[in-house]
Amino acid sequence: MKPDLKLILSVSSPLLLLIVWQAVTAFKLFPPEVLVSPTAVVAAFGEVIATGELQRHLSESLTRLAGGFTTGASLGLLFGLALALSKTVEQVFGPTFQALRQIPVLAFIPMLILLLGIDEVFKIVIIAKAAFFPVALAAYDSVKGVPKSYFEVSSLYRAPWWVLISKILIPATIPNILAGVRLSLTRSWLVLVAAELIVADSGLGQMMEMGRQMFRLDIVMVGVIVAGVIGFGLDRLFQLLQAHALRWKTA
Amino acid sequence: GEKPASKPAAKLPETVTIAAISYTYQGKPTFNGLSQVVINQGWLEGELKKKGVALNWLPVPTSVGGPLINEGFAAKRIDFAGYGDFPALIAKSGGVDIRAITSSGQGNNAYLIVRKGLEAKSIEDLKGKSLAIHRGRPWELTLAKLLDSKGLKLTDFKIYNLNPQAAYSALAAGKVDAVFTLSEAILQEDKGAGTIIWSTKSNPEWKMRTGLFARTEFTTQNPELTQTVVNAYIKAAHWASQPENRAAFLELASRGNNPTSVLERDYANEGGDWKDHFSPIIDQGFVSHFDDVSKYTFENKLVQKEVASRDFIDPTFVNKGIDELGLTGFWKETPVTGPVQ
Amino acid sequence: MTLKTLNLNAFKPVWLLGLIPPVLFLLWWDHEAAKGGANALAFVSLAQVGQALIDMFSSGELALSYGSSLGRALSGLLIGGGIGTLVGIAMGLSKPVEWAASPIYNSFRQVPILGWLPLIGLWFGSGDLSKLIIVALSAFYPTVLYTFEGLKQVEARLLDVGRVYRLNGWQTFWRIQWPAALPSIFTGLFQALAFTWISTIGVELLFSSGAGLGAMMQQAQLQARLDIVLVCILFVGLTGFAINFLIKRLSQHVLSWRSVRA
Amino acid sequence: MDYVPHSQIPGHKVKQTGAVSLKGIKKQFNFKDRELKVLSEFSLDVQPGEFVSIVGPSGCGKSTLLRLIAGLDDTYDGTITLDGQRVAGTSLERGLVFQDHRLFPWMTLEDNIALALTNRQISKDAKAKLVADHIALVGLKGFEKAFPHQLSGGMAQRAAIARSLVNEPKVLLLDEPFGALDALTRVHLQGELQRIWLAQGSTMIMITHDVEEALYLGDRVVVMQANPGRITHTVDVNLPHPRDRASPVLHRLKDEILAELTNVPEAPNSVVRLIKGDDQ
Amino acid sequence: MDYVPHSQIPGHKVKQTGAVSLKGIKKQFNFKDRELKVLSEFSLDVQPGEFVSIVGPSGCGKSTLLRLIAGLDDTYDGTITLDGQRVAGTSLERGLVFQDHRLFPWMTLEDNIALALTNRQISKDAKAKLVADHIALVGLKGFEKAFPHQLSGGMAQRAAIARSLVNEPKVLLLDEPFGALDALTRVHLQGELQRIWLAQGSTMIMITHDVEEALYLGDRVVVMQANPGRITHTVDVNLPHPRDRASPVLHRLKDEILAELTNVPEAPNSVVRLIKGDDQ
Ligand SMILES: Nc1ncnc2c1ncn2[C@@H]1O[C@H](COP(=O)(O)OP(=O)(O)OP(=O)(O)O)[C@@H](O)[C@H]1O
Ligand SMILES: Nc1ncnc2c1ncn2[C@@H]1O[C@H](COP(=O)(O)OP(=O)(O)OP(=O)(O)O)[C@@H](O)[C@H]1O
Ligand SMILES: O=[N+]([O-])[O-]
Ligand SMILES: [Mg+2]
Ligand SMILES: [Mg+2]
Repeated sequence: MKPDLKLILSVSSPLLLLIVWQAVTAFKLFPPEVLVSPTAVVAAFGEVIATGELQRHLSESLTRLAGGFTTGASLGLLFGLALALSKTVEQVFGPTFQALRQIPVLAFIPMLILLLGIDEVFKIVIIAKAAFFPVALAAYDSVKGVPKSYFEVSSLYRAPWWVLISKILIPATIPNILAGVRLSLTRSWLVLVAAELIVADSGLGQMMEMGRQMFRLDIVMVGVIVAGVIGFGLDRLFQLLQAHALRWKTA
Repeated sequence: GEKPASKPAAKLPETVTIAAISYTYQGKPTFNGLSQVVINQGWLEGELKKKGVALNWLPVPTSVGGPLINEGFAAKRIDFAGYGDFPALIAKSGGVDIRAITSSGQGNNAYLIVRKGLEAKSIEDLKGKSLAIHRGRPWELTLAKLLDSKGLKLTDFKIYNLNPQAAYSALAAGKVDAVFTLSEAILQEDKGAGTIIWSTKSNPEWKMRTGLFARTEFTTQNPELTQTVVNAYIKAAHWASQPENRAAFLELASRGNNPTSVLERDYANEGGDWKDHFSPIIDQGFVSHFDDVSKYTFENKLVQKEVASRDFIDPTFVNKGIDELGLTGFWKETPVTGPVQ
Repeated sequence: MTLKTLNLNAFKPVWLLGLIPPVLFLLWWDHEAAKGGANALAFVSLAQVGQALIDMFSSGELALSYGSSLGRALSGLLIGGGIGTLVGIAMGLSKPVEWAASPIYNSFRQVPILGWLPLIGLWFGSGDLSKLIIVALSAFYPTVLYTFEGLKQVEARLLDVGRVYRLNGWQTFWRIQWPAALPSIFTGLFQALAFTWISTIGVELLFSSGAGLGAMMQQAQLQARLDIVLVCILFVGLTGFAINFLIKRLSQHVLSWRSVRA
Repeated sequence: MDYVPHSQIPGHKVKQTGAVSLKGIKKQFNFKDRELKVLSEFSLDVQPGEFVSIVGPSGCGKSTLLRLIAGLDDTYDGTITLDGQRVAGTSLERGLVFQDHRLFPWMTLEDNIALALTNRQISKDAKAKLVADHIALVGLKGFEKAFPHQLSGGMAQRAAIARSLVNEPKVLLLDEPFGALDALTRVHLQGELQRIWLAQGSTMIMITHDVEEALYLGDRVVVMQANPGRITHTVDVNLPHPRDRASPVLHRLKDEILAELTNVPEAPNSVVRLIKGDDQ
Repeated sequence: MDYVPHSQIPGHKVKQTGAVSLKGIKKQFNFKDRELKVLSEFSLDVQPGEFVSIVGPSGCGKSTLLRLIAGLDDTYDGTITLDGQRVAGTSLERGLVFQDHRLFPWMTLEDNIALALTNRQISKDAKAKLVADHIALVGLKGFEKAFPHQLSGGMAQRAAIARSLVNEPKVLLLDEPFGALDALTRVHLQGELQRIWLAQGSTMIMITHDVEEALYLGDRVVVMQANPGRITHTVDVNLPHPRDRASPVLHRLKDEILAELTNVPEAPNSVVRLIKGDDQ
């Protein structure tokens, strides 16, 4: 019974959105120049696939995302844990961390260009920075909230730090950390696209920006949808991970 | 051109919205070029007020000005905009019905600046080297013309698509060999980041052109209001054209990205008179420039439809305004009269 | 402050440790700046930054831009965070809402803000309202996520107690689910804080120009005024730090019931 | 032994309601890939105002049983009724002291107890008075504002008892309520529980591992065995309340129950070999 | 009564190490605005290989004491030494069974127990064998893969006992280890604990509320009183192990201890008035 309703609801809500969208454009409630119709988007989709443009942009973006996001998120996890677990690390790096995580990486671009040039490394570093902070914060904040009693058991058996982290802290905080990872993915996408606007010839962001500059809102929408679908897919992956990590709750 | 015969609106709109590229100066937007003069003169606001119409200025930042204005036109949120040739043409080609109703003078210079220590005297010397340009921005056309004239192609260089901010950093850091950009290049040169080796001063006909554009629906429904707006811009141009106002105008302009010294140099050595910078007149040069832009963008698949100048340029308001204001012959250009070819 | 009120113990110098990284950074910075050449363009000297700070401060420009960015960030945080919490609650409490909303939420969340600009510009213009919407949106995503997660993680054994005492839906929520989810909700708030700052700066570049640190930074970059850029960065960072500190205090107060490591 | 109606026990007021009846209860858990039969054909009739003690080995299904009666779990076969009405969901008429205390960590002791009164239509002052009285009852005066993590194990357990008593349920289910208490506190609270039971005439079903306690308080002691959980023995205790702990009848019954409890086919063997230890 | 050295008790191997000494321990908690004195001038010397039982009222500071010895809390005055060395932090030499089981909810029973062996330099197989043996020891065979929420209260407690035994600490601290167990399981595990203690010669300090248990297992029973927590009485049990539970000596000592425990100036009064109840 229930899973059926789940399926129905989770399929029908996006579908409904699509129908509303199609209806709004069909009745020309908005000028077609700005709110393009789903059919126009499908056509544009066909166009950018046929020219191979989408594939090229997408593979560029995904490569950058993979490099930057994985580096940033894993370093963020380690740093967040260190910050939460070591008083010294917290005292020395805590304030800098809290200030730095609020500053858009985009503000550092001139300096980064000077240090890293304008090639791939630069883009990956920018994405890594964006991915780093949400995960670091999530790890830091949720480890800070782990009940003292868990630390006590671990200390009683003198679990070495890697056991403490892998067997106790991560399982205890996995929902919050994964939420951080999911946010960091969001932010990586955001910054990736922004970075591609500033310094790139290719990538989904560049495709969307050119689309906008050229007033091809159908192509912008293709970008929106592709980014949304890919992000959604990656996000689902994290949700599955989370369900797997939390199976002790329902098993 | 033939326009649908629609009746003038019985009722005047509540507001007239003009969008223009702007900068933030002391926390408030300062508009680029003549728009700020129009504001300062206050004439337009007063005229509109008499008719019970409010005047609304929409400041847009230079980096996203084109798309923002185009989207605003499409959404009928703006009625007039002072901006560049390229984005306006893109909007028109994309189905947004707008047209150019005045020119804003001779246009903007583009510059080619090479990094410090690079022994390059001309664009040919840069073959195989890295060149930064922000793709899709109006001055790309200027570059295309320059390359064309030398038998070069974009593929002869290692092109980096960088926005101006990033490009200047990269230039200073020596990460690119050259940047093709607007007058900020002078500033970069002053800072020691590089040397300017070419500019449109040698080829004024390749300058990027700007003008006042209007939503066609608005102009047909409110020809009188349109005329008032155009007249305001003509008056502003007239004011700016006075040699005694030169310093005042430069001071206004320096509130943007460039200090007066840079502006002075940007305006220097162009031959002709000071007032030539401000001529609102739509002449054949203006029309052929748009023909070129149209051709280039279409050939390079930047737009899907080629735009015919006759649909896109409407000199009637500016011609009438110059007449009304008694400024016939003040500027040297020969106005296009009758239908644009 | 009189000697009496000055509690010397409260001034244990451990917090000075926190100054090590910024000071080291500044030393390195000044060293780079002193190298001259290309470096001088990206690494302006600290003296120059100080001068810019004084100039911007005395002209009132800084206060104006800063005030407008701060106002935008805070109202975005308030609006986006508030609505986000409500949506997170709805998704966390009702399975059907979760099923219907989460595919949309999770895919919209992944769309780079840029993609929405044309639509938001169309619907809401390119003025302050649109800016506020984007900023609020950026605060909305993290708060939804963490509120939802927090509510989903509430232990069944505690909910059982509520059932035994026949708490109604509201009572169960207010007495059990909400407090149990609060730690997670605060994490969301901390995340949202950073997101609002980042989008505040970003959106000031993307919509109509006007007062704001983002616009100021953008223009300063074009003018190659790195000193101004740095002053802006400084204010963004310090303000974020300060707001973070306040929320931290609040959370420590509200979550004082937790028995966590000191 | 004949059953002595409660009304005949001096001092015991009996309500006409509070009859709990379990018929043919079957309950199983899906445990990994196999099914774990926890209760099988479990039937029990509890009279209004009766005090039933349940003893049985660890893991035989006692807590599971109380959860079913409390209405926390309705995935079972068979029927459970209260006064002839099928039990559906929880009800304020059926109180429960959980085996673990389950205090809310974010509420003070006071607030935790007041929670049970959330839906009681009495004045704020009356509530505060009830809460304060029950805190005093379990000997926690002075700890009203303490959070659970600031309480000792026994203190938390007492707080949980106070919470369940404060709203005077018709049927009170107690899962090892005194397990973590020292002898003195335990005796005291047994006395209090009995006093309250006598005065209110409520029905009580209490799980305990202390056979003496089961006999001291219960009208009846039910002995369970495991795999699957079932009743193997029932002992009626026909003595008036309060009882003399030293009564020879109680001693005899205790031996009887202990014999029943220790009468298990196989007890786990000593299988741990000690591999370390320098003196081996 | 004179103290009989352990070496004279048949079957008891005593290590030369494992002496725990507490001197002048003072411990207080900041509780709201006031200070709560929990332990005051607490001193106790435990011989290597001795089994000390501690009994005392709820909240008197027993668990706090074990936490200090385990090294989980070092904010106290006084000194605690193990074999003359000041105790600092936790150590694998000092094991502890918490009053609440503290199993990690995300680990299976097996993994929870294996956690204690993290730092043992033995082969994987040997670890697995040890874990399996200890699971069998506490009668939880078949539940190796169960998560804590799938265990009954007593089963979880047994798992916690297994976890503390598996790495054979020199000193084992037990906080009411058998509190949630039925009589049979309890007797069985008491026997196992004693067997392990005899074989390993480790030192044991056990908190219990069951005076019989304290006497059955302990070389010495320490009686505490509250406010502040202190030792008011010490009983040496000079009987060889394993003992006869029915021994008259034990019975006498039990009465002595119960008398001491119940000798409290003021017990909480019955203050709860019953405001509801239709039959009042
Ligand atoms: N973290 C804490 N903060 C404040 N007070 C505490 C804290 N932990 C314990 N206490 C107080 O210390 C006293 C002793 O607690 P402890 O847990 O040692 O008692 P206990 O003797 O083990 O009792 P029980 O037999 O009930 O487990 C209690 O009054 C308790 O309220
Ligand atoms: N959620 C669950 N999933 C799977 N098995 C469960 C679950 N809850 C309980 N069990 C199993 O049911 C059996 C009975 O558990 P229950 O808690 O009722 O025992 P109990 O009689 O209360 O024991 P104790 O005296 O130790 O508390 C146990 O074998 C336990 O493992
Ligand atoms: O740092 N970020 O701009 O995400
Ligand atoms: Mg149980
Ligand atoms: Mg205790």
